[in-house]
Amino acid sequence: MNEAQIIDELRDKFGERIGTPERLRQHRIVVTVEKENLLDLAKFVKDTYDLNYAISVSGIDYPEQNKFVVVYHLCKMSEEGHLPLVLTLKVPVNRQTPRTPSLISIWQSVEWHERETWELFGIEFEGHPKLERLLLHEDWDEEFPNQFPLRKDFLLEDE
Amino acid sequence: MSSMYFSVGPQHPGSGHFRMKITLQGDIILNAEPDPGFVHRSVEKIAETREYLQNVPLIERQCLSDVSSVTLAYAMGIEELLGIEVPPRAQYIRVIMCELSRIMSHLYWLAILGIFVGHSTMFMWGFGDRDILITETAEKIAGARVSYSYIIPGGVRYDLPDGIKEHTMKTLDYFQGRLKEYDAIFFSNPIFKRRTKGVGVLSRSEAIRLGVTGPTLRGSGVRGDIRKDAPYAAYDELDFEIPVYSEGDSYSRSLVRFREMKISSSIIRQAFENLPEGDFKVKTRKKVPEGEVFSRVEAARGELACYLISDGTRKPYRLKMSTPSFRNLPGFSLMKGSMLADMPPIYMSLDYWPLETDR
Amino acid sequence: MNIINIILDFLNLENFISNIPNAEVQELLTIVFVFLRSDLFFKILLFPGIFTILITVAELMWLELKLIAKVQLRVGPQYAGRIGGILQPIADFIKLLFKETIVPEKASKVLFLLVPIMLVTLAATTLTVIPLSETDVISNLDVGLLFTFAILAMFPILALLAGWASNSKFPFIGGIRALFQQVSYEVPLWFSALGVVILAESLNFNSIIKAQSTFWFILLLPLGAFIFLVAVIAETERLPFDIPEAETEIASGWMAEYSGLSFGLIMLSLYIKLYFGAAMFTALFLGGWLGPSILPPAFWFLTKTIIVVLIIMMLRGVLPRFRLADLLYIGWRRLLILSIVNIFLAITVKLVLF
Amino acid sequence: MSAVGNAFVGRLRSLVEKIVNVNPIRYLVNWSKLYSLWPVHLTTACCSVEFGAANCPRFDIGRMGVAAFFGSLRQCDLIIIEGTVTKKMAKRVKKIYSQMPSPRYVIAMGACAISGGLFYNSYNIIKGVDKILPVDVYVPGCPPRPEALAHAVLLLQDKIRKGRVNITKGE
Repeated sequence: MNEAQIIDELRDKFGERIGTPERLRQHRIVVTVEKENLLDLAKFVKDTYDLNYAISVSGIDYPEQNKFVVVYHLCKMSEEGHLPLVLTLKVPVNRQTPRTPSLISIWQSVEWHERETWELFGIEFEGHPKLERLLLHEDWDEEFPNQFPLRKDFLLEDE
Repeated sequence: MSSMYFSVGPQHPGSGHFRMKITLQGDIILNAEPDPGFVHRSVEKIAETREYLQNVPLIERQCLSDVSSVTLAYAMGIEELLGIEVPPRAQYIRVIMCELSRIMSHLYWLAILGIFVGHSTMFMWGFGDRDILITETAEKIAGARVSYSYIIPGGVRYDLPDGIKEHTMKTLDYFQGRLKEYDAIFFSNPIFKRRTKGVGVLSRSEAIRLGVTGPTLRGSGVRGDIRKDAPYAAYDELDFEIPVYSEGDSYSRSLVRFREMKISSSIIRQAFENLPEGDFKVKTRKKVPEGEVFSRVEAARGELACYLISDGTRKPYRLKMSTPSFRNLPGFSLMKGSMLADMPPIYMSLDYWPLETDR
Repeated sequence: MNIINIILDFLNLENFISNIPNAEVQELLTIVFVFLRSDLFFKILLFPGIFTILITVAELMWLELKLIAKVQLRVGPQYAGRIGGILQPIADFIKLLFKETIVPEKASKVLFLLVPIMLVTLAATTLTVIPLSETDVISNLDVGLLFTFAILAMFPILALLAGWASNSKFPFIGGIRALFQQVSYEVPLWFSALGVVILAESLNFNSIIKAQSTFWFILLLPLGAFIFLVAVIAETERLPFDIPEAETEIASGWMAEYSGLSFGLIMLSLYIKLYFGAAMFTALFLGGWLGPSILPPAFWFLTKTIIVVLIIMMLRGVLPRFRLADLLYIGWRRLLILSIVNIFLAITVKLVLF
Repeated sequence: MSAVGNAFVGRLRSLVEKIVNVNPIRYLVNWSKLYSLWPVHLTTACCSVEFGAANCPRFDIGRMGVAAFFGSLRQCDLIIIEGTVTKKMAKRVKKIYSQMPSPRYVIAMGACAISGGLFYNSYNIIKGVDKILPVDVYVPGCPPRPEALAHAVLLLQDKIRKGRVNITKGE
């Protein structure tokens, strides 16, 4: 199964519900999807292409466009190893009420990544069983109330 | 029976800069919850405030026992965005450095595993050989013992020095002999086998489900290795095998790393034999064009992915390192139901490196 | 004529005493001096008493550091005391002597401080019945072996007390582990020593040693000697059986809360116990002070003991630590059965040879 | 009991201090202290790699009486801050220091432990461990070579020999 096939199939199946799947370069496909359709798309790619292995979850902050983007990188892992293909799901999230469904019901391995993204970006993952402090220290809320370090408006000392 | 709660670490001989919250009932661990974050130094945030080249020493600090692979993932990302082709000589030198740092990291792991199961000689031998053999070779090539910032976008910083091939070959010959001795005193030791065999079993499907990576995955019978599956640098031109053990216990995970040291030294030999002539570096620009890139390498502890977003300036817009130790965090659930004495072997068989998790 | 007498003669304190006007005090001091000049005091203080024990133990610690360093391709202590760091253990001990002793707030304070003292006392008491030569023994008990086992049975209780008095989690686990380990290994220890008792027909160490003048018992009862050695290693909590102190699991175990002088005393008691275990092995299986008469018997005894100690120490360099479950399995399912077999072997040997 | 006990301990301590201040005994005590430095097993960041190397056969700081492994911090004298101290770790470092029996010494190893080093503008670190602990010897480098650590131990020993160490009483 090659990239063009996947792109066509995704476009056929979801049409307007997702942004146009885009082939960045070899083995890299990016799909933008609104959070309402995220779970459907995630189930579909997992069942159809057997992308059973979530590599990373990360957040990006775009203050000018007033949004966060949650990025999932997925690939397929079989007994004989990885598939070189990496599918990227991008989920734009409103910056004022950053909430998105958690994909933990589909990929168990996103648990810690989502927890980290919640902590460093303040993006709420609905349905995540344990959104607790992970990397930051216990007194963070007293030191920097309502601030999240990886957001662009959190400035370091020499900026 | 009531249960007992205690935390192992950050000051505990059986932990690094890291804490495990253990709930114990009798001698059985009911629950083991990792608590990372003791070395969260905000590498990803600082990286947004520094230029691309300045970030090389910064990001290599997140895994000081395995610096080459970390910087390689980052450099590959920038090269892909710039659209430049790295000269083949640089690719081979990168392979040499990556495998050296893989051996370095595995020896570090072996030493700590030794002391964790109470074998202080393995600790000393592991560290001593790491020092005399591997860090010295790395120092001869790159100029520093552990933090050499040698792999930079566009190639490597210097060419190989004269006579390094002979030195490395001699070192590797000696190292082969030492590996046999490790096998004799440690891996064949019946007590060590008794302590690790059947301890912390991670089945194949569970390993994929939890998303663990690297030797932890290969110890469970999955042949997942980026060097073979999505070759980078010069790995597609070299001949090597991937050790896989299907038992999924602490012993097979340990054996994977032990075999990998041997295979790494053969890769270094091949790389030196096939080393092409030519440039070791190409010129790069300071401004990186807009775009995003997701580069993956196989670090010593597993797949290391670098997600880089550039907005066309001199500084990265966002840099995310998806590190193998972070992805092995779910592996701590293996401790549930095992005995307190099994905690150190399971912990070490995951080869957990807190700095890499916290970044 | 011993060295204490020489010193006392030199000081000439008796003359001084005779000038004291009060007759009662004079009488009392005279009795004290008679005791000081007696053979028993010499034995307790110098040889084979406290002084010898301390020096032996200190040098055993040093030997261990150097030996393990050699195994690990290192140098080991080098600078303390010029000659190969020979004063390293003494430096350690003096430092511990002048270090702050922390008593945890929630600990049972009296018990906490009493345990190290009791440990050292008990460990030193065992040595009173071990003969360095036929005469160099503080107390030549007829039930010497029984006495030593009675004392040995106290150690796990003290370890548990130490763990309990600390009122802390790791020490408590360590205390429980020590109890498990030492109680389970006392049984094979006893049973393997029974073989010797059957052959020697005595519980007195001197008679046991004399019974070995033709054959050392290690030749007649190799199985028993092996079981005894393993049990001794387990009793002294040395690797591979240092489970009660396992650093990477429970951070020094039952002695985790001890600091300063009390920790120094615990260390001292552990090394005395190790020396005592080796001395017992020497007395029971290696012919004690027997040896060619070119050199004094005490020399042979100490040499054999130190060799046994070194063998036990050597294991620290080559073996990892057992699990508690494996340890108990080996103790009850293997060593116990073997030690019963050993008793039958001893009876057979007795019937055939004597 | 506790009042009497404390008074007794206090008197004992003052007596010990009197004895220790006699010259030859002070020399002996300082000598024993400087050759018996047991470090706490505390790794705060990446300099632990080089600390491990300093223990290994090639450099072997065990020659100077720095024992390699010690289980419990109650028995330790020396705390080597190996690299960055984050805010989460700083709390624990302070706690660990307060739990150690005096006299206790601190070596700050690496640029991060001295001033924050490479991570000087991070939001989550303490810029220099001397903000929370009294440091005796600083070892520059990122990470310092094992030789540098061995030299730091020698410097510390020199300080102890001359009695120039800032001894803090236990809380």
